[in-house]
Amino acid sequence: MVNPLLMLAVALGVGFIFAWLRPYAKTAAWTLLYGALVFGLAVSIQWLTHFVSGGVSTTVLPGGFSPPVGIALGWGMKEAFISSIVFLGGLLGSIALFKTWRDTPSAGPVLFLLTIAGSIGLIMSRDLFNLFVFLEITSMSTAGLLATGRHHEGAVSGFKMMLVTGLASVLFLIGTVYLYRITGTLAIDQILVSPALAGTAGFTASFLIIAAILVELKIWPANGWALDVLTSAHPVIAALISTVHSVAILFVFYKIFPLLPPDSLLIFTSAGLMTFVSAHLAGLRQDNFQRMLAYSSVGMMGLFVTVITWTSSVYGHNIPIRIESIILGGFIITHLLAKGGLFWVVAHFKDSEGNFDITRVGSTTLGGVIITGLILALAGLPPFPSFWAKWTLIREIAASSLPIVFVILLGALFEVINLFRWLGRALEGESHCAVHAPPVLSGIALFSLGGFSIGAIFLGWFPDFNISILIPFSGLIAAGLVAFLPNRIQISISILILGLAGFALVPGASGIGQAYTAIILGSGALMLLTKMEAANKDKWQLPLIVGTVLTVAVLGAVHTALEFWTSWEMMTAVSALLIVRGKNAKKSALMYWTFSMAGAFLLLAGLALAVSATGQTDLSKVFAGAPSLSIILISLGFLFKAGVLGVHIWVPDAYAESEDDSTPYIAALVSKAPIIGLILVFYYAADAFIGPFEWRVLIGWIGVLTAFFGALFASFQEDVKKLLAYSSMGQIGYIIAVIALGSYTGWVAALYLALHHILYKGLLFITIAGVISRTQTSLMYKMGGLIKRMPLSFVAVLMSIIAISGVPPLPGFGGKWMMYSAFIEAGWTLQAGVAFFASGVAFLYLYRLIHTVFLGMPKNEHINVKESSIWRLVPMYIIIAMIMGIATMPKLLLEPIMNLVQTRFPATMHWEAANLISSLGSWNGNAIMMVTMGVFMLPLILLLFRVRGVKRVKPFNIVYAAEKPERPETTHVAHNFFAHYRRAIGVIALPRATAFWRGVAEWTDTLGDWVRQWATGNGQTYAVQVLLFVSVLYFFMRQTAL
Amino acid sequence: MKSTENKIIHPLENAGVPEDQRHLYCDASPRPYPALNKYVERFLNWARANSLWILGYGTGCGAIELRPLLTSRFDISQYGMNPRPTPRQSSVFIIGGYLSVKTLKRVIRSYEQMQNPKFVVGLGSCTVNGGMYWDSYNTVNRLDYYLPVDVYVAGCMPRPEAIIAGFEKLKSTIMAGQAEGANEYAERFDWYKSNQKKIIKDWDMPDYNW
Amino acid sequence: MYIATKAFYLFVSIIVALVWGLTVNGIVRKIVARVHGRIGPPVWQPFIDIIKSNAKRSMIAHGVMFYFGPVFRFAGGLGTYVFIPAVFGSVVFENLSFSGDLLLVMYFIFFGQLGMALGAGEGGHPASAIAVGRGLAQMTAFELPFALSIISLATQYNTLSITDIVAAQQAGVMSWTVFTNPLATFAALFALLGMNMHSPFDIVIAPQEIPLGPPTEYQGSLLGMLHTNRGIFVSAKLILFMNLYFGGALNLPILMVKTFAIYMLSVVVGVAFPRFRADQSIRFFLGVPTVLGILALLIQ
Amino acid sequence: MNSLIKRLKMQFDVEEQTQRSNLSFINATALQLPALLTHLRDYEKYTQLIFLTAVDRIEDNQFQLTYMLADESSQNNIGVRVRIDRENAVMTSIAHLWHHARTYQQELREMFGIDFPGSPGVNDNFILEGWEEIPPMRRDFDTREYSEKTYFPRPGRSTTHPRTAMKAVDPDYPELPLMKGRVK
Repeated sequence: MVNPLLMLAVALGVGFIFAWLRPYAKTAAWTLLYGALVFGLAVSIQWLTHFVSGGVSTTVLPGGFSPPVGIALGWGMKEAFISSIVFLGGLLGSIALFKTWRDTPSAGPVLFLLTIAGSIGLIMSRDLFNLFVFLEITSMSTAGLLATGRHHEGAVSGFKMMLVTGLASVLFLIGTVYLYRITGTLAIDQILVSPALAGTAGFTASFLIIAAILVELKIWPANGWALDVLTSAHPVIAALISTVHSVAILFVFYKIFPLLPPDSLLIFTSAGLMTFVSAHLAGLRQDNFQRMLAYSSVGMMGLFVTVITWTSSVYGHNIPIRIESIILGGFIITHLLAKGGLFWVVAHFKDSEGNFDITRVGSTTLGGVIITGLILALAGLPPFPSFWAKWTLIREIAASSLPIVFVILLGALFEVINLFRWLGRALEGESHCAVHAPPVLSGIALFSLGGFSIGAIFLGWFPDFNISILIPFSGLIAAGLVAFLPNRIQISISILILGLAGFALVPGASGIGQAYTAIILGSGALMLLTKMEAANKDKWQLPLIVGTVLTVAVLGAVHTALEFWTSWEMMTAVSALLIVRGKNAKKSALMYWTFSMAGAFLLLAGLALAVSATGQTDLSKVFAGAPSLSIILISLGFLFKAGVLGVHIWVPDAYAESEDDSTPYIAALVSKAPIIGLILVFYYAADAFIGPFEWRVLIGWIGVLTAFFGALFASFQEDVKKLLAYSSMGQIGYIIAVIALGSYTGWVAALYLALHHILYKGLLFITIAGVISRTQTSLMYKMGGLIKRMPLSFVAVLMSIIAISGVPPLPGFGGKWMMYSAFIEAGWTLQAGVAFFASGVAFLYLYRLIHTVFLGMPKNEHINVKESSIWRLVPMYIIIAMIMGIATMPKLLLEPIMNLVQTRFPATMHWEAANLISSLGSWNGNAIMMVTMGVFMLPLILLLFRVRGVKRVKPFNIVYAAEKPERPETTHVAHNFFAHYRRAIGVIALPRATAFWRGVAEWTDTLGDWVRQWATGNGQTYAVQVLLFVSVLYFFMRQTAL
Repeated sequence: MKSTENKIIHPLENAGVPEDQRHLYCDASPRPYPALNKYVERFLNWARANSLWILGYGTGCGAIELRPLLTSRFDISQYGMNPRPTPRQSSVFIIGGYLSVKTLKRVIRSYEQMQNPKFVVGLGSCTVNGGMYWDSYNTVNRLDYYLPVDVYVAGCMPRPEAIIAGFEKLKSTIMAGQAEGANEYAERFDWYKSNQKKIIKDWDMPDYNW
Repeated sequence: MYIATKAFYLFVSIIVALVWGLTVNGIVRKIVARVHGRIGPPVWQPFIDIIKSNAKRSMIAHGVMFYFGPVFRFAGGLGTYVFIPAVFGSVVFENLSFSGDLLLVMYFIFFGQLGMALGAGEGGHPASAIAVGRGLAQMTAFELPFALSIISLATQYNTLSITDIVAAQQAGVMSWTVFTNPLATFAALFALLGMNMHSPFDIVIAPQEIPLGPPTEYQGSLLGMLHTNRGIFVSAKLILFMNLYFGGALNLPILMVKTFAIYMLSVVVGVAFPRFRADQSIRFFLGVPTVLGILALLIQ
Repeated sequence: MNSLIKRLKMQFDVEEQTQRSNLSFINATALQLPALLTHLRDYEKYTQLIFLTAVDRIEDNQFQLTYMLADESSQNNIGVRVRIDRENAVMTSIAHLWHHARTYQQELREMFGIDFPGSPGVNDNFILEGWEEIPPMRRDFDTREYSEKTYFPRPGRSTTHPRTAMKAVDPDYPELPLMKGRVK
């Protein structure tokens, strides 16, 4: 084993030699420099493996004397880990800086090495004064690094840094001196056990030391200086400060915070939380990417402080190593590689004037992938380490303190919104930006992040996680890898991937989940056929579609809470990416992301609460024993995702602005995710029906009101995709309401309705996408009379609107029949009335849809429009055949559903031959189909006798008050079709939810702006803030300590 | 009548319609429809005569005399007659008084949109010979040059009683199977059309308004 | 054999309903005329009108959907009728009511309306589209009190089967729904006013503002079919209301008396009030009738 | 009324001819007209244009235009008469003063052939559609001849002139020359 001290010595030594050697032997100097870093990394990793495999921590005594006479350096697993991080970050950073260093000779490399060496010292040292020395070293060297940037802001911010860290050093030194006076030693380990520490003097001295470290850790509000430093520094230097240096100081904090009594830990936790939330709140207002990253770094520090102090307050000094390594390790690795990677991205793409335009990142596909990955990693999405850290952290905190969970999730929500906003901007670049080389270094960082994570899974750190849940992820990558192939081969491979995934997932699932997975995969494959039509313009689309289908499907195959949460997050991320690929979809994708994430975090809180309350991992057991609060949170999460009334405002834009070919997957498949979620909750949760209040009834009301308002809003849309989006909202509302019924009939109806919704909404979106691609518009009043041009599409839309409206004989009626029966059986009569009203209002938009698009007057510009391509027609007519089949033989479909539901509720409906008997009435789908055919054929035959006398005329051959129509546009009644309805009851359809959420957004924005203004940019102000912060902190600490 | 059924129906030119709108109009010319079997036709004629639906197109001052017909004083509905607001469903076209060139254009359009069999009743002297406006620069003198008229009711204006008498006359004509104006219009289509086009200079409609 | 007998019974039943429906229409036209102080058309005028329409030699069609519109409409009327048991306990007039229940009938009414709306839409006349828009909007409004009333009935009788509901009212006049559940009955009768589209709720046909609305472009046999449907559909609606609220009928004469009496409600209101505007009509149904319906549910 | 005429005479070169206490006519020249009407509208409260009409003074080879204005507060009307050349019948548009004047000008354009350059839609069809003859309200247009030529007159028509008919009833009926050259 190499003596760890050597790393320090080599780094320092090489630093001096380098400066001397560089003028004479360039290659040798550089080799030495990188050699030192590689050496450090190798040594650290060697020690790390040693410790992981059971090695014992050692203490290194460089002077040969034990404390209090000599200095003691600690060397254990944590130290080895952090120093690996430091060297890795240093190595990657120095590679990123190589070109700059080579072109402009400066003290940069030396200072860089010095910073790293200082950081290593900070990590290892367990002596207060020694720590002070290293603090000074790193502080000087970073200030020097800032100055080497040779631009004004860098130097200024370096000065500010000196100002504040100088202040901190003074505090630290005073504290050290006093502690030495009281305890007679400088070694931390000895001070900690010293009885003198308990007195007021000991407390004050410890406080000063810790306050100094907190200032160095950039705790709000004493962090304005750090923001300026991280903003104005060269991005790689900023990365160094933000990751390597900060992590080292964090470790110092980790070492010395036990100096203070445990009951004061809550103050640190709160300070950390405030830093976390305020940083991300202020980050919302940033339009400079590097400054946003600076805020994000600061926020991360706050989170670290929170985590460290909180775990310590719960577990005392015996924090389980697994928890510590997953949470802290996960976050630190993410912080290093993802945040560092993003800083390097900035460095990579900065032009000669120092301007950074994030759209350049997305100019190549690889660049886009890298920034997407980094941002998702930073946002804590699977499969990246921070995801596991987040899950573990929230689960642990939820066990004791729910408010902290909410504060953390609030901050995290701000963060993910902010990150996604930037991602949207980055991905815009593909279309209108000169091509720039992708940032390879950040790519490596991303790759190693993923590697860490997968490695952790394989190491068995998550026993409640089955690797098959990551199938969507591999499917996405596989589909992405074949993106260069010709379109049809690519689609065939994608369908194959779906098939393979089905092969892997379906047998492992059970019950409703199994059916769900199979159906989602099947319909996804069917819809993929439509993509055969034309070559793909967007390379991302197909992989993302495959990913979306798979992530939605895998929800049915999960067994544990963690698996469920993982698939949920994957689905949210992938579908958001799918939406953001739309032409003008940036804003709507952000809205989708915001609401999805808010829902996801509610879900996370609920799941974490349930898991910690039950101590179980299995989803069924977790739900079964879940406290009602967690059930409420979980179902709220699902309701957010379902876009129920109140949080529906993302629905229309997300559907309308995503690419026409992507919408079917989002509308038909992704919308089913919350449904399966709700079903699972109510399936397993024994107590979900008896809460502190009738939560179930509330969800039922939300469901029917969503159905009603969805239909009402849909009636007033001009854009066909928005109309369909609101229609989906309405349909989901029915399903939610009947799920909430929690009865046999209700659940059979819910599954039946959900299945149908997949069928006809998929059919509608495929057909309408075909129409839009032919007519080049999605505004309905610009279409018209297309029945002559696209008769097959017309039939498809006709079928689906009959199915949606519930008019017999198509199977929609069965759903409606069971729904009303279920409502009436359960005594939810008013809800049934509202549902009926909603289904009446649905006629309005359905008629409008088919009339304004297909009937009425054809426009001159559409005179040569062709029928949709065969690749669309085939899936369309397969779906129609399925709809007709179900209409004739509903029993084939209903019997399996009823068997499934029978496992949860006692049956209240039964079959008598083809007749379905409920407690209220009966429904014979087969007979209805026959009778309808009969009564339809009778008049048809009568009329066919007269067909010879009929003259087929053209559109303008109409009675038009004896005039001839002026133009098709003025004759086609389409725009504002339900003006009278709006006048009659439109007042209840005013966009109140939109106004409310806009208000929330504005308030948040204003608050963020207010927080942002703390960082004035004035060094003196920062110094005052530090003093005030320390004083206030002291005041609070005294209150708790004494 | 049999021979006309097989007549080749040549597509109309529709020269008056702007080129980019021609595809919006049907360009077939009308054809006469033969009567059915004598006894069937007798029954159908009875029904036609007893269910006369009126297209009231108030072309002139005569239209004012139609109101008392519809209301309680004379109540035309007792004869099975009814006003219809659309030419598609009407069988009697009442030309209520003088016709200017401008209104004639609309009258022709409406007449052609009615379905065979259809009947025209000319009301007032103006439809007969132009009446007191006969020498005006825009009053049509003889309606029967433009549309096949079944019954004229003379007078300026004719009283409702006279109009009812005219309808009785029309009924008996229909029952006798002699009210074949629609077929006559189709057979002598070119003659009617040339008369119409002679006075309607800016013919901006299709040649036959289906 | 069974199917042949059933088909024959069905045929008889349909013819009876059709003839009765058209006759009622004729009688009503006569009555309205007398209220106006006119003599009015003969009672059999609807029949002549249908013959006349079918006697048109030429017809035009705007397209296949236009041609199918009346077919849908008539099929909707026929279907609605055949799913309702017309005479309680009668083999001939039981129709095909075993295929489904009240909800089926309620939704089958939409079948014809939707088809007709589509046909009218292809006709391309602006007034047709406007009228369909009005009609659908009004339908959403009057279906609400009707639905509330039906739900109230379903909870009252604990069944959705029309036959069972009729059976439950056979104990005497006081067991009729109109006496046992008057709120629901009145809500439904308001809805019936809307369904029958007499004034003041005739915003769809509205001859003076939008010439006839959906059937503007229809003529000849197509129109004849629409008129025929009017006969069967009126019968179906009235029989449904009779079954649900007025104790059903044990034989045809009772059926005729009851349906005629129910229809008179629309007629009386119709001759007394002028037409609403579209939005007024919608708001009317969402007012008092809906409140009645909700009360009927709450008081249950 | 008189004071108004006096004031007008001070500013414009006009002749006046008062018909009733609340109705006057003034003759103006075509050049003065826009200024005069603007003055009447903006300073004399004659804010309403009641009509604009023309008379064919074929004898003088002139058209006489009459612009009738009203002062709603005092219930006074004033008519401004302008004569323009019949051969080159062009007149300044007043559509910018009263929007509805465009309709009158469109009518005069169609019926008399008087052009109003710049008046919106002045050349659009007003009543006649596709008229190809000289404007029908010009007195040199012979409507009877046109009617007989165009409208297939029904033979056997007999006309009794009111004067002849009245003469038969009342011998004292005056023998005034009515419509010279028009009655046969």
